[in-house]
Amino acid sequence: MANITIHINGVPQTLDVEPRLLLVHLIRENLNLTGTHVGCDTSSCGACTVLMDGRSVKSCTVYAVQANGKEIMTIEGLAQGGLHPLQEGFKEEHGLQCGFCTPGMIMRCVDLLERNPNPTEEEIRWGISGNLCRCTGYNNIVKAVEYAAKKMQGAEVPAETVA
Amino acid sequence: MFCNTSKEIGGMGHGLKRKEDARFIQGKGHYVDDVKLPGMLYMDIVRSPYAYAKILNIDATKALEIPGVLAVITGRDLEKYNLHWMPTLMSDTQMVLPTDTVMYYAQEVCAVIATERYIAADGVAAVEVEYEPMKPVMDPHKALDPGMPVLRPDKGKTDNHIWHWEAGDREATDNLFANAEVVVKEQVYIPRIHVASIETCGCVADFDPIETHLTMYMTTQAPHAIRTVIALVAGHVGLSEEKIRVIASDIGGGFGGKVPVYPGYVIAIAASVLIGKPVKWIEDRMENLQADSFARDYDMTCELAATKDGKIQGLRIKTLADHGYTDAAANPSKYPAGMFSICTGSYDYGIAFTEMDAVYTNKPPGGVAYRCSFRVTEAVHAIERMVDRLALEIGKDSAQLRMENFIKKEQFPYHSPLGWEYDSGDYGPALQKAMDIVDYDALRKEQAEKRKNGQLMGIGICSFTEVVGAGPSKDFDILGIKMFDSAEIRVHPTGKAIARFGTKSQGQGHETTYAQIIAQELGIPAEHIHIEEGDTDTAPYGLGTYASRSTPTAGAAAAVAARKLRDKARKIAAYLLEVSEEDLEWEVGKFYVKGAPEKSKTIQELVFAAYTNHPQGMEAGFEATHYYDPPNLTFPFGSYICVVDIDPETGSIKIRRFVAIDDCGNIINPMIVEGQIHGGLTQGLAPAMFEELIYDEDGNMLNGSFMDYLVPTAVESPSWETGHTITPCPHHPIGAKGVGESPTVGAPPAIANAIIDALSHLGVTHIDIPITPQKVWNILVEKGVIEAV
Amino acid sequence: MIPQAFHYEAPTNLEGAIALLQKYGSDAKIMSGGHSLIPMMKLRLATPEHVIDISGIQGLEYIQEEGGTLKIGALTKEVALEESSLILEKYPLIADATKMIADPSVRNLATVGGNLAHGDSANDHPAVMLALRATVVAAGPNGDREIPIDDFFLGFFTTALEADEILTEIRIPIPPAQSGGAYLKMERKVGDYATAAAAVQLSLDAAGKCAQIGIGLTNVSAAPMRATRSEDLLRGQVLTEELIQEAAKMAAQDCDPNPDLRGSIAYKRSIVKTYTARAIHKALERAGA
Amino acid sequence: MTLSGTYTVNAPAQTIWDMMMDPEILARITPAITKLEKIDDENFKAIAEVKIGPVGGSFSGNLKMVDKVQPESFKLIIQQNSKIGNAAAEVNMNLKALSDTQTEVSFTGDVKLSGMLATMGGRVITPVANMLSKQFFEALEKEVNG
Repeated sequence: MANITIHINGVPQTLDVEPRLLLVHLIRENLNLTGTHVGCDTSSCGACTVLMDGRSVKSCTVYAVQANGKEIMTIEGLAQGGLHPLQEGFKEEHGLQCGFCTPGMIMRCVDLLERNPNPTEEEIRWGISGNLCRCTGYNNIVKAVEYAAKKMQGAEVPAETVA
Repeated sequence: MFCNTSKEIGGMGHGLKRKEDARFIQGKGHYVDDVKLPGMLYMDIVRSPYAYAKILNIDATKALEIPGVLAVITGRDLEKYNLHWMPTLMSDTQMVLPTDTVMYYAQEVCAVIATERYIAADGVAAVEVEYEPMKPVMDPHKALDPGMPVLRPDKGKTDNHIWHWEAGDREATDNLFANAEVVVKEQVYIPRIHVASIETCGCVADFDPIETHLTMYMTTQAPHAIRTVIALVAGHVGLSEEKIRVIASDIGGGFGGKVPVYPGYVIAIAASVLIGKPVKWIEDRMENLQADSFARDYDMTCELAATKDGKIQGLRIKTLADHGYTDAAANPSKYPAGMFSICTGSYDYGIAFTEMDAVYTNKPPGGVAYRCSFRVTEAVHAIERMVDRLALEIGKDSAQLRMENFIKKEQFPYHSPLGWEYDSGDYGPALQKAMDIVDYDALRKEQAEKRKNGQLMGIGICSFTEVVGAGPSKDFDILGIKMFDSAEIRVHPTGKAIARFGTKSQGQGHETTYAQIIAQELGIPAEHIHIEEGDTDTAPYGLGTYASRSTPTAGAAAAVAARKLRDKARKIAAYLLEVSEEDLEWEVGKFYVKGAPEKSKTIQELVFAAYTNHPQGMEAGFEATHYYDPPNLTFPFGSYICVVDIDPETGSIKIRRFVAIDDCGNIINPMIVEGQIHGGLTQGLAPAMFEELIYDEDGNMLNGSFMDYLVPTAVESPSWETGHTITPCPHHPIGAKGVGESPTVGAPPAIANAIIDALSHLGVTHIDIPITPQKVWNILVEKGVIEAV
Repeated sequence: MIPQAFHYEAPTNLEGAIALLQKYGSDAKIMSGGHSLIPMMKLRLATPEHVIDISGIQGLEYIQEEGGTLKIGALTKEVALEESSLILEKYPLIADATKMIADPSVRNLATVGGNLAHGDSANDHPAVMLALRATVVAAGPNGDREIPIDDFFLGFFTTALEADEILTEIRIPIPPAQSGGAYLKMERKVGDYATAAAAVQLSLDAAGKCAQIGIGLTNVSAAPMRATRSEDLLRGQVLTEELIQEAAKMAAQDCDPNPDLRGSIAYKRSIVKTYTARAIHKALERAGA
Repeated sequence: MTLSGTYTVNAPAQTIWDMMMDPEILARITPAITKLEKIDDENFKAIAEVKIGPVGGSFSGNLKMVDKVQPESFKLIIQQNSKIGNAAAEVNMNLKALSDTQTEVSFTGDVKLSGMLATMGGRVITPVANMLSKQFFEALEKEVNG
């Protein structure tokens, strides 16, 4: 057993864990934050993406002990007094269907926009290339990220209504 | 687009934002692996490293020595309760756990039950199984050869033939082909693929030994059917249907893969019954790809007969279907080949014949749809490839050939030579619209120019006709259960409603679209209509969500149930307004007196009255249920155009543009319809260029993880361009047809046709999907375009 | 997929890590980002008794030019290379390759040292470092030693690192003026190992001749390989189209790919030929030719 | 998967034959094999350890030596099982005397893998096999030169 301290969504947690415990299982099972999902086990799909010290990582391929002393943010910690612009963008632009890849996809995009606040469509597509979505065909995920990028730069984004 | 309600009501035609999204974007979706019950145990499965082997011995000693491992369950254990075999949806039989022989790579061999997930995995690693490998039957073409092992002697079989099926007029077709001016022929193989929803399969079986009651939390597209199957499998050990509750909460994608009953579910139930505690089983991705139901795997010999100037006259297709070691397809009972006979397509000709033989091999069972209505993808691929092949043969433009042969608008309802009655269609405008958007003529000119200097570009068209919405009860059943679907609406006194359905959304947005249908019919704002699915204790019986059937069946049930309520509201309005029912007019949300619109009652007032002031003799309350039995299937259609550029040195394929024009009848929510099309297109791209389950001759699956089973990312997916035409369904209460699978059906032939078109001047007439750069490169070498080093 | 249990240690300095390696020998595995090791452990293809996590060792994350050398600390994350303006401006070959490694989230944790020390010819940095004529620094019980990159990759998954050594730094000669590099990778989809890839780094002299050239190839040999015959053909020459094609063909002949799900031998050789030629062209363009 | 290899060893065929018939020496020169335990003239119990970089596996199973034509050829039938999959191989070993002091040792074989080895091993199997062949001949030469 290893004793680790992790700041999870801003709250420090000290736990004894087996060294082989994967970060995703620590998050889902020890901490009951089930918004982070497991989709592939081979770091191919990105459903398990969380932020570690602000950077997106695939928590199925990180041991919990590697997160010792680090800040972890999961989808549950993203909304701060209202939805994050990315959460809003995914809803407004229909960037999700079954919702299973969505938390990982959103967390990946938080990192993407942090580093590149105004990405082109191509940059968004490459930026989310480690996250698989089986439902949306990605078109609307691209739009959702564009929506959030605009919003985060202070622009008013008119909600598109189709009628 | 039809839209006559206000934005506040949000009926048909509004691009309402989805009600379900709030929880998904905040990580509050509730998927099966999120279920955590007190005392819950974990199950993990030992799987076979061989495709065909005798099990000589299972030694669980070392596994049972691991602290926390509670039990190892084998086929012999289940045999004691007669739970080692179960029926498939196609009335075949499938092992739950083997007692003596494993029939495919990664088949379940035994299950380890432990207190923790990690300990269960250690237990699996510690179980020692001794096998005697046998030479497996892997090639379906050789499955019927003399001397091949007979895989299912338990079924009284003397060879590996499962069934023969045919449709159409063999003699007339043979005569036509014997005398036709032009006959084109291709061998078209649609490989084995996997739905690979991002959420794998799994369950929590929670058996309460005191109440002898089972609660089954699971990720299933058909909760009621599953409950019935469990009762059929385990009724004899006390699990009768009233003691089973299936709860399907949020589902992380289904696409057909979550229709079947997998052995893991039954083992988990058995484990929970034996131990008396809840048991969780969640597959990992490798198990999911290696052992869950496959899709496709049809090898089709396709022929088209025509006149020299391009009038299509007849179609003949002979298919070999590889079903693995058991036929566990999820087809309606009377349709072993699903709706494959839609293969005559969008074209007007009177003669066709198709026949199919299904065989057993040592591969995983299945034959699920992969986002397609029961084998329509295979059918559309066959006809759409052959139309292009004919165009090439006679030197006619493939768009023009299609235009000339389309069934005309005035011919609907159209009786197809293989027995379908197409409800409505207008094919020309859809293709024309797609051609206008891509500027088809300019592309053809560009192509001609580029060919002069060795550049490779291609334009591919697919004008498909789908058949969805199974289905009418006289023809459609699964295990004898008719394929109706249901809706139950309860409007509360304050005018807010809950509605429950026998279907189960896996991302299609039912919580929004069903609310919109009811809003449309009753005038209650969609935001005040709560939709619930997936709990068999509360929802009315239905066959579930697959084959684009939710809107055609349950969507119709919602409209009809709402109309029953509107009839009741009319009676109440007549009573309150003291006029006869005939004197009342309905306008979305209220009844008013003809000629005196100021005398009116809103739906909210009428609902309130149903609980507080209803006419004497009328039943109180405001509830209705409807089980909808569709009079016919629905026939969505569309035309897709794909433009590709190919690197003549490497064979790399770039999709430059892809335009999809869909017609799914009246549209409930245009935003959701467009989203369904985007997703379906990427799932059409996937088998066209990337996905295939690959086995070696010994039966090992060679690409059983996402590292090698190539699900497209945002980079491989082009930016899809969509559009629509609207030809309402004449028999559906709201004129809708179902849309989720059209793009999966239409995209592969459009892409394949584009790539083949790019190479057609070299003499290429067909390439099987997935069309990879390596395949294209092989052709370029073979045709002398490039030289191998 | 759950790894087998193991003991975990996270030394905070190099000496501590080396001491642990000495103590556990071949029962131990070094882990930095973990993106090569953890997937294998989850599949239980790798079952080390001890995992020594060196990611907490300070001072091994840097990208800096010093003297005539670009020094990259072994624990430098791929993302740091991707975002380094120095790399973007002066080392396009590294920039090209880095953004083709796995995917952005993996690059946030994966390290350049790990990518090399794994000794996998399918990884992207080995070919890059071969082309750049790099040297790696290994720290062991007796201090540091420099290993020329040509001597580093010994075979499949096998490097010149001793069981008690840790790769600490990569040293790359700063390219002279009129240098350029490029990495071209064929992959089945984003994030995949290369079907084949070519790394080219070259410098031109005042007369416009190719003064120096390095060509590395990815995933077409058991150990990462240099196309030395092709380099020799081009060095000292004006790079005509004919010569480039000949050199590319040589690279294709000299590599030794395996047939697998990524393609046949002939196909992989052909990709090597095409991409080597194209990478030379791109490198030339970047060298200002 | 097929394997093959040819190598010329500076020793008479009979010497090499005798070495290969000695389970202890055979275990020493056959890469990965750590132990060969004779059951009878044809059958052996075999234990193998394969370790390549981070990847490793412990195997156990049988080795059968048949069709012996002294000192020219024999056939090995190997079945090895492990937690990550099983391997079955049939290898034909040929000793061709080039002179009194030189022998060409060659083998051809067919290996069948199953389980995880087959699924995940595609990329690594051929290089591993080549490496093992190389090690075999190196070890053989070392043994000969003693």
